[in-house]
Amino acid sequence: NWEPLIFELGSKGRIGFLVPEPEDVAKKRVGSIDIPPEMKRTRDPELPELSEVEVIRHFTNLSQAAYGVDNGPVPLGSCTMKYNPRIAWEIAGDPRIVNLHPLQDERTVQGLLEILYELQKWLANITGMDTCILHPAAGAHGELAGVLTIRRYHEVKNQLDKKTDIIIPDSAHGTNPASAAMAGFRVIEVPSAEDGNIDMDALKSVVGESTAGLMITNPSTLGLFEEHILEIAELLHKHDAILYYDGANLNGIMGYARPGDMGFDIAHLNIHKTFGAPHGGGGPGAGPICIKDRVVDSEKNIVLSDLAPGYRVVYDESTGLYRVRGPGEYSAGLLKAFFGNITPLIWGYVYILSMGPQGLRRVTEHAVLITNYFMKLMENVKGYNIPYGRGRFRKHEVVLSAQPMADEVGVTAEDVAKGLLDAGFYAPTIYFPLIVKEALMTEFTETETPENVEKYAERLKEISKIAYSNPSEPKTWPRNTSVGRVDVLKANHPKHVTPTWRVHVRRMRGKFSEI
Amino acid sequence: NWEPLIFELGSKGRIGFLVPEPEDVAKKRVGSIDIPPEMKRTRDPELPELSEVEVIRHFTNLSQAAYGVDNGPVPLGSCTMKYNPRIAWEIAGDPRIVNLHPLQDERTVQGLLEILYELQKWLANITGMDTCILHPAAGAHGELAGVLTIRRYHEVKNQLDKKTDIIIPDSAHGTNPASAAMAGFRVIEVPSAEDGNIDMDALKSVVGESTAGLMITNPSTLGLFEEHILEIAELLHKHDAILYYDGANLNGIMGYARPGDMGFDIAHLNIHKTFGAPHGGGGPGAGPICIKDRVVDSEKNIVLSDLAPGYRVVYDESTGLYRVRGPGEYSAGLLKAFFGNITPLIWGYVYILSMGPQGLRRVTEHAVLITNYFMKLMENVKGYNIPYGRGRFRKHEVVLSAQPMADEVGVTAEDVAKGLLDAGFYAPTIYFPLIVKEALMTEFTETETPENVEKYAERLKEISKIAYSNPSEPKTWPRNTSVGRVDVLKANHPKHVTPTWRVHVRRMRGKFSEI
Amino acid sequence: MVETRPHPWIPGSTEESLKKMLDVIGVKSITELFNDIPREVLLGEDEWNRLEIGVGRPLSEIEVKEIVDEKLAKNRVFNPPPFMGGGVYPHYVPPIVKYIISRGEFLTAYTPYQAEISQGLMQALFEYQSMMAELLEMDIVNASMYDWSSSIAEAVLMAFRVRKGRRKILLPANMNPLHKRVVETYVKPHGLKLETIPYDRELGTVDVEALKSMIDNDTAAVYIQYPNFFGIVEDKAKAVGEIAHEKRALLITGVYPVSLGILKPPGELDADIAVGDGQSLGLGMNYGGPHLGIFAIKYDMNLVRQMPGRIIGLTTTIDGEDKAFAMVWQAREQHIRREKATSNICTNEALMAVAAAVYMALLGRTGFRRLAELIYYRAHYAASRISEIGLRRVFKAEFFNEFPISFNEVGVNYSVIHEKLLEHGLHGGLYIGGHYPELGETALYAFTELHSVKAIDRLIEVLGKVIREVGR
Amino acid sequence: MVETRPHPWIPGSTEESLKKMLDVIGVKSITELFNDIPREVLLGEDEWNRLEIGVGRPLSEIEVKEIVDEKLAKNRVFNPPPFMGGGVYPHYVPPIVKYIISRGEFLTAYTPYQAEISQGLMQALFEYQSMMAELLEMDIVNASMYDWSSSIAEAVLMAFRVRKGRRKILLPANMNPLHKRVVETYVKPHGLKLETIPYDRELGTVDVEALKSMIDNDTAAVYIQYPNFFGIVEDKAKAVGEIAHEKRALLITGVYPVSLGILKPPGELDADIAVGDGQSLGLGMNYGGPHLGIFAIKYDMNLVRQMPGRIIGLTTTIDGEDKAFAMVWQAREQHIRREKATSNICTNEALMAVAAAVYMALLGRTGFRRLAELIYYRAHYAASRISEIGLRRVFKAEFFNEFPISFNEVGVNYSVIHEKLLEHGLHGGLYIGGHYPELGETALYAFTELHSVKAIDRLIEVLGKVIREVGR
Repeated sequence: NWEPLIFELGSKGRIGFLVPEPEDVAKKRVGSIDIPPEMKRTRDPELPELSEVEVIRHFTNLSQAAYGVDNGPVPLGSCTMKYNPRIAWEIAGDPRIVNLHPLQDERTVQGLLEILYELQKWLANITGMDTCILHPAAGAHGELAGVLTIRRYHEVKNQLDKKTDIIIPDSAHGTNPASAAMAGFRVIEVPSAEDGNIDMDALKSVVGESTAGLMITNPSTLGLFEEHILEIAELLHKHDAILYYDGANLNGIMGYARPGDMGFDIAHLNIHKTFGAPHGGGGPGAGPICIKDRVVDSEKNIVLSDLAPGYRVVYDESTGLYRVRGPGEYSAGLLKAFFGNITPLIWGYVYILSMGPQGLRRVTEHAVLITNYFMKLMENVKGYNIPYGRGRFRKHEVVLSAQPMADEVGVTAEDVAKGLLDAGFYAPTIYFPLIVKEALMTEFTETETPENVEKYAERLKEISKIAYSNPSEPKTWPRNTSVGRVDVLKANHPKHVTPTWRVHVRRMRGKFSEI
Repeated sequence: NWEPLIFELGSKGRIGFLVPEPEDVAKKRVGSIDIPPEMKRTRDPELPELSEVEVIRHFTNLSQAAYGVDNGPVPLGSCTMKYNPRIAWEIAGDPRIVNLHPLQDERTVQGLLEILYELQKWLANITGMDTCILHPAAGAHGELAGVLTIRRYHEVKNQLDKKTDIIIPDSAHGTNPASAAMAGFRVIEVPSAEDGNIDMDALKSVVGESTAGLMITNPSTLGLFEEHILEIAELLHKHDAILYYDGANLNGIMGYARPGDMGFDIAHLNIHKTFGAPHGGGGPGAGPICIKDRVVDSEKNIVLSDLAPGYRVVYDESTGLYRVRGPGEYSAGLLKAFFGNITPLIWGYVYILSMGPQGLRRVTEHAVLITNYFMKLMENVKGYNIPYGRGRFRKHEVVLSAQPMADEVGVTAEDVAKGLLDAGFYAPTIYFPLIVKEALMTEFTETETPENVEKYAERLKEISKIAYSNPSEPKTWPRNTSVGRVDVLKANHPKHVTPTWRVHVRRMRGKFSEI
Repeated sequence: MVETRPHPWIPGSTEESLKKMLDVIGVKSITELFNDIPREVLLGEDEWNRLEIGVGRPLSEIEVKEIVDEKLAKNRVFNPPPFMGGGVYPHYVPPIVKYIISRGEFLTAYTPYQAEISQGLMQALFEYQSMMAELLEMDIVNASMYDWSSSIAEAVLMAFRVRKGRRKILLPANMNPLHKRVVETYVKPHGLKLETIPYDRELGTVDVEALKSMIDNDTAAVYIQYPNFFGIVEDKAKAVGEIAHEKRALLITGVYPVSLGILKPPGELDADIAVGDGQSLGLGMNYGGPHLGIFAIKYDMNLVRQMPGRIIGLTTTIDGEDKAFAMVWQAREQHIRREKATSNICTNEALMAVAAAVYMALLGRTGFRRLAELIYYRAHYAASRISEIGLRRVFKAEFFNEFPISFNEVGVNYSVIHEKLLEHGLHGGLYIGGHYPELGETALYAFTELHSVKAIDRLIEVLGKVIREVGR
Repeated sequence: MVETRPHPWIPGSTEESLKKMLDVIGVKSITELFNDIPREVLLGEDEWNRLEIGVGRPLSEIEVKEIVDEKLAKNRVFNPPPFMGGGVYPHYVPPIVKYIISRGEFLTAYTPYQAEISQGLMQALFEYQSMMAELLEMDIVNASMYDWSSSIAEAVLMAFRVRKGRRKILLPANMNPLHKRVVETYVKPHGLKLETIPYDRELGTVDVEALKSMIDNDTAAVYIQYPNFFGIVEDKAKAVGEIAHEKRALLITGVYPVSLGILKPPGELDADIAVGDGQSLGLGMNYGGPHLGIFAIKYDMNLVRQMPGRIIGLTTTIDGEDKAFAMVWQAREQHIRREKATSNICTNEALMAVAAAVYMALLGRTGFRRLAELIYYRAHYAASRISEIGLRRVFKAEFFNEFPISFNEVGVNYSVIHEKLLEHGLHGGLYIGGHYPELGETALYAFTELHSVKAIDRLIEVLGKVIREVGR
């Protein structure tokens, strides 16, 4: 069960891949390799030396000590870990996509461009926006695209010097303030009210001259729809601020309400959440942004989407060709070198094509249904409570708190998580949102079976029972995973922290005692 | 860890695959479905009802409780469980192969036919034969093709009435006698001598008028080259009998000696052994037969390969096309409806193409090297001995015996096998060949690492130590597998035997008490 | 050139490993290990290397792929796929099926000789057996034969063992002719008789009256295929079974499993043995293999003892605590009974059985009905449309997914039509005039879920055009 | 039409499950659960269903595949692949790489928030970090950025944090122009300066004298790319580093990892930060993404604290018995520090990092050298052959795998040449006269292990023919 590190495998001289020999005619013609000595590598990299079978065994074994949606429920709140349909995997792996160079002649990639063009249009309709740009590589990248657009907006309107603040609720995803900061804004936090909505008084007290924009996710990380959204939009627009929609939680309202209709100006989407693309252990993702064609400068005929960064596909009626348009004169620029993360975008395209509007609405309905089913099953279970929004239905997720258990017997959200692992489940997102103590932010999505949700709830109840009868036991969890509880403190301790094998080797030789 | 049966999963009404709705225009035109009532199914089959994610999770989980070469050594003797190179997997999965109908116009499958034609030729050169036929679907199927050819030989020569016997050594694979019997022959067994060769006196005493042929594998299942092979060939041919080569063990001599050169008339090969195609948990395989163009009837111009069953690819010089030729006038017929098992054949093609003659010879060298390395490591280990052929080098495999251990402390070959499973290894073939008591027939192949062979030997030594110090412990093995030791007696007991869920359900309802 | 570079598929081929192993063994070079091969047959390295094997030297993957790619470019993949069946059908393969059987734990495993470390594989095979049993309404299914044809052959041989002493089998003329050829090959060494039941020239069904006159107490079994080779729902199947059973002959039925979504399963027809091909269940066509021979029987110990092939059974661990799987009735197999084995089959089509299991699990209880209905509608839509271009079905009886079309009236050989279709990028049906000369210029056209109405319309359009061009 | 058939991707969409859940919740219909959405924005079902989303109705896989297949047929895959680089190169992807990242345990996992159940994923990422560190000879590598360009941008922002107060970065003119554009986008909101170091018009290398005159105490970092955008081995790299370090500016190097088989690794050039793209390490081109931003630093706590992205560290279990992995230095990330995070990056390119790990493991210690040599020979063979048809390389300095070819002497726009190549089934190099007007009609041609001598010969033949046809 103990899979060695790859550096501990193999043997001197072994190889896993046969590189072709250079053709004799090339060798003869070219002669010896003539790299200037200052730039010539003098020793081979200290990479492991494995045969092909050892490589496949190693990574096969590693994969068996990993866990995804293919293995069971992964109810990480706000991550929308839904099933990733394999039809999209097959299509995304088509050589007619994989083997395209991004700078290839546009006429030779018309099929792909047509797909991307349609996806832009569909996402615009889904969000109620006018223009979608598929460029950003992740949700946070989309946020950055969005806040840079906000920045450009105020810049083009010559008011950037006073528009210094982005307002963000205290329940927001961590990337929101980080993105705002990356775009050079000051971040103002507003608190949530007990009903889960933004505290409107607090909001009103901070919105003003200096407000460049507001970033919120709706439904919120509490799984609650922001009931004052129209009022908020009005308030923001009154101060010429841009309303930004964090699309991470779109799975809770798709087909029932659209950001564009609520007054949002810019929204990013997470293709790898709402639209079925896999998360790949942390990426790749795709974070398109969709924008209202709000007029920025009517004289120069500039609309908001002109300010956004990235490429977009346009249809050229005169030639009947799809074309890629790079960032124009007013655009914020580029966020990565090429068009976008095509693979997840193809997954999203296939997902939407498969579902149609009927299917997407149904997705939302069942995502919400299963959340409320779970919440109901967890009502009045000793040790847990469900803070905020009492009496309100949840949307895509629900946040439990293990605070009673933590307070009463010292069993924490982390312990609960480990107890779930032992039952063969992945844990919810824990300790988030920050406004809920001992939070267990849980999102099953519509692709989970009701049976698994029931088992999950049962296990949470069982954990509670164990916690109250034998509070020291949870501290020994997990026991059924490939390793026992991991020493994270040691992992971070300056004397031990080991980010690479190279550092490990030097530590073993006593070379890192100084750190 | 307990994966339910698929019948215990899912829920009423669920589906895993969306079948398209018939087009309205078709429905309108065709009207209602008009199956005669005698032939109309009246209730849906009692299949499980699962969503797509449940199906993928179920079979993913099942796969994690399976073990192949990708997981570690599988030293099943005579099975040649070598690494299956994924380049062949990629090519065999090419839509330009997968999507071909076997009765498609030959002109539309020229690429495939060219590949098969070349494979026929290469295999002929590898075996020293004249003609190869790729038709048989497995080794035993190839054997059947071979013995049917032997039968046809004697039939065409009008001597079938007296040519009733096929001689087979006692060390032979079990399929040999079964195949001979399927072709209507009587099976005569000859014993092995202490040096591992066939007992020549015994052989001479049975070869005679009634001898239709002799089937042997060389190297034998003892991993020993038959040293009298030329004498045997002469003896057989003197009696107008056909010498048949069981190619299961070709990996021990490829590039060093060829069946054709040894006097064999017919040979089958196992593409899924020698040539790198995967075993797939029991199949599919491919068992081509290769034949000397020995004259059968010089007047009618019949050679031996004309008698063989199956299709072959021929090259038509006049048109420049490859063509498939079905069984001719003298052929034994067809063994399956279509050409052959294309997927494993493609694996074999890619394997041979990758290796070239140099590579294939090297394969054999290293297969033999690692066998003898292992044998050396296991010499003089208490509890085991190595019967037959003392002092001789092994070829592709070596047969250990746990008889000393079994006799002295009651720990059997089966117990040893389970002890290997606990160390994360697959076991050797046990209790085979039948002439070795408590046999552990072990074949690592050239694709195993010397390090794993060393670990394997270490584990065998450790098992011996445990056996002698605590002989009851091995009976509790395995402990680290997904289940403990399986009750095979119960599995076969008439009151319990349960070959399908359907039978299980009826048993539960008490409906099978009679059996 | 002696290749000395370590090879990725031979971990021991490094200088270091080589030396270590040679030292331990106590020899100087590998060649010494071959000292027992008689000099007369020992191949010289140069001699061997000169043989035409591959391109004569080891190649990298990249080179291999370049070479193979060039060849495969000469194959032609049709879209829509050929309108061709005859026992192999272009069906949709869900990517999950391919994914699961690509997982190394299944792909690279051997037959599960060590039960405890192979439970997942055995459970998958048990589930294949079980789901196939439900589809067929039979009790016991083995974990695969090579293909449909060899399944019939094995069924016939089994029938002779079960009805010891009887020496005759009746096969219908409207079964797949290639299947028949295989049965002949298997049966011939045993000196047994195969007789052919004629078919009704108008309906295309088995001629029941003829059967009655042919069957006798020497008949071990009667085989019937449905849909039969002409695609026709054999509505005489039940009657055939009754006639067979009356004479204590076994009823062997061959089925196209997809049709069982709407056709009566063999179990309900009281079949003793059911055979067929799992090719349609997510396997692809693969130019004819690997496919999956289905083999099923009723729960009857007389049958069980004579059944060929491997069977996985449900049991428990020795301590009785966990469910577990094991191979059962192994005594029938050749490892133990050798020449007395019920068959020589050993390597089978296990991975294809796993594929079929995944496929059946995806379709589930209602999927087969939906799929069969879709195919029925498509094929009948096509049948209805051919009359518009002056063509006709050969037989009158109700069919499922394929039917022979007569081109006798067109006035040219079918090969001319076929040629023209190819020029238009379409691959038509299977010419069957060779196997059935009485039908003349006739081709068997098949339809599946991959032949949309759009594709059928195109076929009709092109066929019509071609007939107008070349017909009389 | 309201779709009521259960959907395979929504297990709860059966009548039974629906009823059970509604009952437990205590509502009559799902729509009640949306009662908090203001009526003004609540979409009617019909209104929504009328929107142009997909084809306006749910489709089966089979239909989806038909639709997509039709579109993809309009793409053109070149064989040999385009002779085109510019930061993305057509490299061979070993099937094992694709296989491993297709395994659901990796593919469908999230960021390993729960360490104990994600050890395999974390070990794979740790091994990526570690192998990349060896290739680069750097100490710490993060588990991925989006791509090369955003890695440079993050490196530049990091340099400003590390050298607080300094406000200038020097970027070479011979870096990838698209990368530069990205850096500008990231940097602009912070009011920082980017200045361009010119290149030597004859050699194509960085103009070191110009650099000396530009660098000052306000310079936070100098970036250098090698091989540079013109494919040239920047033999001034070491000198540039020394100049930078003299002014306490950081040295950021961008590398094409495959070249490191024969080129000096950034660590030996004393780079503080090394960036690049893992696209060449088994990822495919994918029309530009997903790729893999490489980001590495030396082990220096001043750098570590400011480094963006996720890092997996080796540790043990709490009982100290087993090796284990955990995310380290998470305090830098936005979940905890929010607006004070070192970056906003969260979702990254983890699966691509796993792919690169498999690739690096396959190639191993000697494979990179062999691959780089092969590519070197092929590119230099091509460079030598172009003179035969009257073309010339633009720059004189030694190059690795690509080089700009001047078509100024041919007398037509490069687009004419390009067009003719396309007609012959070849896709030529990248026109760079737009980014570098001073070079005129110039195209950057790249070569990899997928461009065999045979393919290069064909290119030369066709190019020669085209030039004869259209040239003056």
